[in-house]
Amino acid sequence: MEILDLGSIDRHFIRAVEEESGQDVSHCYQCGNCTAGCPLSFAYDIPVHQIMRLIQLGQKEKVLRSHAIWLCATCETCTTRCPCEVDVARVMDTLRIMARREGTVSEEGVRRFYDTFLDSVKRHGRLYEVGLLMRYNLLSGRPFADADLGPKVLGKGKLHFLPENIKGVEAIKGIFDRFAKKRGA
Amino acid sequence: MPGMEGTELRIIGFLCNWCSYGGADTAGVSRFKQPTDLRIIRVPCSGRVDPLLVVKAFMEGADGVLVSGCHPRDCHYSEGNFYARRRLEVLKRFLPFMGIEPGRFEYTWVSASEGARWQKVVTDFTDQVHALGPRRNFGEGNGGGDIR
Amino acid sequence: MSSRKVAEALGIELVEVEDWSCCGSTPAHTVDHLLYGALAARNLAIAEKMGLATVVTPCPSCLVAFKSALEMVQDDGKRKELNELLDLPFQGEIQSKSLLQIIYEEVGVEAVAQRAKRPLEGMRLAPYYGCILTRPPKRAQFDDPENPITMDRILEALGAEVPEFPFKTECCGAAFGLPKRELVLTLSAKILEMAQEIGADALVVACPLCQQNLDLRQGQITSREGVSVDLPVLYITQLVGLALGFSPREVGLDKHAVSPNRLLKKWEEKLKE
Amino acid sequence: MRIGVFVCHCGTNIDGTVDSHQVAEEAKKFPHVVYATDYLYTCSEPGQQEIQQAVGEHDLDGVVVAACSPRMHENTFRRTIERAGLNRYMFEMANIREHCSWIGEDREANTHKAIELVRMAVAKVANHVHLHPSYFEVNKRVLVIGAGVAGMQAALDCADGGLDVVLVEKKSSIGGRMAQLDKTFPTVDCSICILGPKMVDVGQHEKIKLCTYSEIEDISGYVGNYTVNIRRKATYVDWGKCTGCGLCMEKCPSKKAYDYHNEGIADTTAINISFPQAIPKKATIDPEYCRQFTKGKCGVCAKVCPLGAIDYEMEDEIVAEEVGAIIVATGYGLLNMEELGEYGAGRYPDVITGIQYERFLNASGPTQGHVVRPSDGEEPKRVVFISCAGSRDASLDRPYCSNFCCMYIAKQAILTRDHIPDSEVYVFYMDTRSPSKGYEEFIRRAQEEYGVQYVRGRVSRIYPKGKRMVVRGADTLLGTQVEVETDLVVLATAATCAPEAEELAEKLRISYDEYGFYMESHPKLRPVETNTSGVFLAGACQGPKDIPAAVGQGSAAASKVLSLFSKDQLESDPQIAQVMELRCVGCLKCADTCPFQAIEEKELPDGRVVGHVIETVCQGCGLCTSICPSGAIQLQQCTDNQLIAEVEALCQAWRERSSG
Ligand SMILES: Cc1cc2nc3c(=O)[nH]c(=O)nc-3n(C[C@H](O)[C@H](O)[C@H](O)COP(=O)(O)OP(=O)(O)OC[C@H]3O[C@@H](n4cnc5c(N)ncnc54)[C@H](O)[C@@H]3O)c2cc1C
Ligand SMILES: Cc1cc2nc3c(=O)[nH]c(=O)nc-3n(C[C@H](O)[C@H](O)[C@H](O)COP(=O)(O)OP(=O)(O)OC[C@H]3O[C@@H](n4cnc5c(N)ncnc54)[C@H](O)[C@@H]3O)c2cc1C
Ligand code: SF4
Ligand code: SF4
Ligand code: SF4
Ligand code: SF4
Ligand code: SF4
Ligand code: SF4
Ligand code: SF4
Ligand code: SF4
Repeated sequence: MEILDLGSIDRHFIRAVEEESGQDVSHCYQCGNCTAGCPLSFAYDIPVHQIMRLIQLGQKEKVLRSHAIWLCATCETCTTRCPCEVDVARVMDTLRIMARREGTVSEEGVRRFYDTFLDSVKRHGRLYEVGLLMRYNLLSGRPFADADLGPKVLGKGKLHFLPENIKGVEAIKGIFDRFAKKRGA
Repeated sequence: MPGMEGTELRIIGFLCNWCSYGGADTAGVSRFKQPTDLRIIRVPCSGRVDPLLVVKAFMEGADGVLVSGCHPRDCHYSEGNFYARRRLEVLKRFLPFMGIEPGRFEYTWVSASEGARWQKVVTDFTDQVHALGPRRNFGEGNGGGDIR
Repeated sequence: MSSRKVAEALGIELVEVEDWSCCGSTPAHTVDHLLYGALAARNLAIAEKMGLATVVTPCPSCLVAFKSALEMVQDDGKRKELNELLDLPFQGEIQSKSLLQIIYEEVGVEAVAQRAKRPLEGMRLAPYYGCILTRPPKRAQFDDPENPITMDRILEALGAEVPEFPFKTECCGAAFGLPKRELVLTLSAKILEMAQEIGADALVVACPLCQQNLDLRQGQITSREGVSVDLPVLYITQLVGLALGFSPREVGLDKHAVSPNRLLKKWEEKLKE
Repeated sequence: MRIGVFVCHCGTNIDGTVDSHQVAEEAKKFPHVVYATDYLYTCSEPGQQEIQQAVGEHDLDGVVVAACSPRMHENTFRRTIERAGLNRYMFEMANIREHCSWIGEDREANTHKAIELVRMAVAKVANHVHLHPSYFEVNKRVLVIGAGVAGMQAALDCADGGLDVVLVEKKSSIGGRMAQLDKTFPTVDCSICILGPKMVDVGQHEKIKLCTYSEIEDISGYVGNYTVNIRRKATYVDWGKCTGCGLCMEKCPSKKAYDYHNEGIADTTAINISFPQAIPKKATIDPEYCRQFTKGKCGVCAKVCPLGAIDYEMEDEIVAEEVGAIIVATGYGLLNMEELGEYGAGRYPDVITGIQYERFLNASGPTQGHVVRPSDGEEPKRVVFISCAGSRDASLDRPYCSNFCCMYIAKQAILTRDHIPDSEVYVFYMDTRSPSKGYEEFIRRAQEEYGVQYVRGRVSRIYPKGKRMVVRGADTLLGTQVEVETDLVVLATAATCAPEAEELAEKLRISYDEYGFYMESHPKLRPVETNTSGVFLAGACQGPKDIPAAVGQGSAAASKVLSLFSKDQLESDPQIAQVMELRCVGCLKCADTCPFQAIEEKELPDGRVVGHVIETVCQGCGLCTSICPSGAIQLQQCTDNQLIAEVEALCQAWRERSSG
């Protein structure tokens, strides 16, 4: 096991997480309740209380490259039960945003799904479900995933086949454009 | 001594000995950093604070006056803080007629254990007074300029 | 749409927000909280302009988005940022609730029960609230975060049998259906299994995403997780609708992947008694 | 006036962010100041000697010390100048530590502030006059409120020291929480075996007047002379006649009354003696359950009682007692476990509290010491303990540690393994807290000798699975989620303040912290005193603590009372109100305002009516001073002139500042 150099604490990272999430990470006393309750713990590479610990120790790389932050379902269990009132789910959310910015996303699939989803909102104003399914599957190179669901879903009139654009599609685009400008992209 | 001119305003606080003065001590013992503007006068009970004393402080040039006592049911003298509240409420309504913005005067409760609360009270009140800025008409030396 | 019919029958007037757009749910807040807020705020701003007092949504994810936007707008700085992105300014003078909350708080359990023409007798139902409808309590401001009871009370009042269901708020895998299907299967399997273990005839949900995960994927769960699950997953509004006298088709029960026919049959028999 | 100013460095506590030397130099320029200096540690012996010396050399008649809070050292320095021959009230402190050096980092601003604070203090001293205490008689009886182990110890020590004691206890028997416990850590000796004899001593002590099933109605007076009204609640049994034979309990048909002593794990009868070792051993009727009260008919106990002790018409009675000092020992409460929703506490019968578990373990408890699962009465084979249930939990507004639960968990874990040798015991903990003598060794023994599994991590959720419960937690040492199926879960619920602690504090005029625990006068140096003279604290009412600490405080409080009463007369504080009769217009607004009824009407020889302050009754709050329309009644040491002098000195400084 590698030796962690405690001189490597990246205070700038700690401050950035605190500012963007509005949480004081020093409040966490490592009780493990978040990990205990997290329904996705079984899939995490780093349990969520250790994510918190790594932030306290300013270990930016380890945190932003973790898979865990992308497997979090924002279920709010950790936030609800944290005895120190840390909004852990919000911290996880912040880490995802930071990982995108830093280009250290470890779960491309999840990111791609989110992007495709948003793209659909941007294009049509609403979610165009079949389009989303197909585009996402195409992009992730598994065009027939969930094909078994097709008849179940389409036959029951659940998903819409043709995109249903809203009138305000321009307004939505406007939001995205102004947003892109504001964030300087 | 022009050192602090411009950065500090003139704020005076009357604190009851049992609760708020103790709370300010607790804040100190806990090293809770606060703005430096406030000067504290210790009184046995917030009920000892005669509204005229507050008026006097304003007349003499204070930019803000803070009175702090025990929590409503926690008064060392059973009910002194109720008297204080009643009288100081009246005062608060009266101050605007003297040309003093209501935000320059506050009456609050802080117990001896509430160091963190004291820090917040001082910081918020100081900010509030700073937002109003220094009082006009002050500086002539007699301080009575506000009262016509 | 079962919700609309049921709402009307309960005397709730629903007006569609003109030209509503998708709030972006989970994906948006992983990109940027401002964008997330703005997408939700657009709908709320339109509703405000229409003079509506409350925006009701059947989807807890949207609800969270709305509540987040409402939280942001309380902060002057954030309000400014939000409105920079919007065409129509958002004031934040509107509230947002789930349809369940409206039924529970504004119509009331008793009033619902009084209108019931065909009580849900003979049905043993496991209420599943999902993870974000009542949590975190500070934001949700509704029901209990650990042991929510609003659906329980409504179903009980309508004559159903509601056993203690320990997994009321466990997560079903949420939006991971596409990108991480195996996670949804694992999590949804646990919930379905627990419901079967306590002998429920059906799961009752208040969220379209939960409904999808738990209903559509039962085949996949059975083949991948090696547990056999076969449990209809119904919306609370559909059950209220049935009790109010709507036909199964009218409340959209024909649209589910797992057929509720067995449950319906049991119910009809009980009603005949 | 000739005033000397002494500015303290307090090592670097003050001088680190305040230029103490400059403060002293500036002080020399203030009116009346004839001498000013700075010193490293003013309260040290050489520091005090320097003051004494300066008083003589410079012929000072007033002294200002600029140092820490007057709440810390005002009395120290008053005594110092008294030794130098000054009147001890010719003194004032400027608080340049707590209110200055410790709260600001800007040395220039702090120094400046310190100078102004000193200037205010000087202006105030310039208006001081000599004050002289007077003396009054002390009523050498003591009231002890709460008869847990702390209150009992205090009562016994006072009584053995020759004082008359009135011991008031809310419950029908003395003993407190300790009477509910099975064994006690770290020696695992039987709780009632060591407490019982003490209870008997209290019950039989000729100097102790026991008032159980009683509460404090109100308190008036002041140190040395309190009047206390005690409400003796109706027991509906004439205790003068009842012998505690228990016949009524056997025959009472209402058998579902809530059993407080057993924490609800069993029921008791409407008429009951709370436990076999109760002192006094007398029966009490719980009207909430008694059929005579709820249905209007029954009367069985009245028929069976061989002594005719039952009295359904009995009413509460108020008795007045005169005492000179009060010891408060009202103990603690426990968190309502239903607040812990994620543990299903209150919903799942097999999730219980630590104190309920004590009753299961206890040989004289309802199960005769057989541990059983409440849901079906079977012996549990696995028991899980959860520590810090509601303690150290900011989300429940209870960030503090409950102090004794780590230890009693270890005790209960050991006892579980003793009672059920084939059981498996798990403890979820965050840290184990065991700082006293023999404690750490005790926790180690639980792990090493008794094989108790300690898992470092909090539990997030408990849910039922068939007949058992699943406990889901984390092992933070491994970094993994863990689950264990168990038969019984024991929650170490947080210690809270005693029920209605705040109300009692308000009657006593003592302070309490945000959690309702009573505030000691100084956390280190005056741990059993309060800021109200004559009122002392003992035991867990001041903060959660275990039995050794509670007993220690009981004795400490008793010794404080004994030393207070070692003098026949007490000195009264002369910092009280005084009427200038010439100015008084006799409106008696002051008398109406005074919360202590310390002002009476007085007729002067010329027939004029004026207000008159009763010296020993006045508490020095100053309400009268701020209400008096003619400024005739002045609180000594805090007169209008003195406060105005402070305000003016400060404003003068401000004006000088702005004019450069
Ligand atoms: C489950 C459990 C196990 C424990 N095991 C141990 C152990 O093994 N060893 C150990 O050292 N400690 C143990 N403790 C801690 C122990 O209980 C306390 O240290 C001790 O009881 C404190 O004594 P006390 O006299 O301060 O308070 P209490 O025992 O709480 O007594 C206070 C008394 O005051 C009375 N009272 C309250 N309010 C009023 C009022 N307004 N008027 C009149 N009377 C009032 C109460 O009825 C009570 O009789 C345990 C605690 C728990 C919860
Ligand atoms: C590094 C450190 C930091 C600490 N910080 C804190 C703190 O911040 N807060 C806190 O509450 N506690 C603190 N403590 C603990 C604190 O020091 C003790 O609680 C306290 O000193 C105990 O006081 P005492 O009077 O019992 O013993 P001591 O202070 O040890 O006094 C005993 C005295 O008896 C004398 N003596 C010994 N044997 C004899 C003999 N045979 N004949 C005559 N005289 C004898 C000794 O010379 C000594 O003067 C700290 C301790 C250490 C080591
Ligand atoms: S639950 Fe809260 S305090 Fe505990 S480890 Fe997680 S973040 Fe830290
Ligand atoms: S919000 Fe994310 S980290 Fe928190 S419990 Fe849910 S899945 Fe786990
Ligand atoms: S007098 Fe106060 S400030 Fe000075 S050394 Fe003593 S404790 Fe410190
Ligand atoms: S009330 Fe009568 S019967 Fe009951 S214990 Fe007392 S003496 Fe015995
Ligand atoms: S009168 Fe009340 S206490 Fe007496 S026996 Fe009947 S129910 Fe019991
Ligand atoms: S004593 Fe132990 S169990 Fe109790 S609150 Fe403190 S750390 Fe937690
Ligand atoms: S209020 Fe003042 S004037 Fe009136 S009686 Fe009291 S002392 Fe005299
Ligand atoms: S100072 Fe005045 S009001 Fe206060 S107790 Fe004394 S006489 Fe009464």
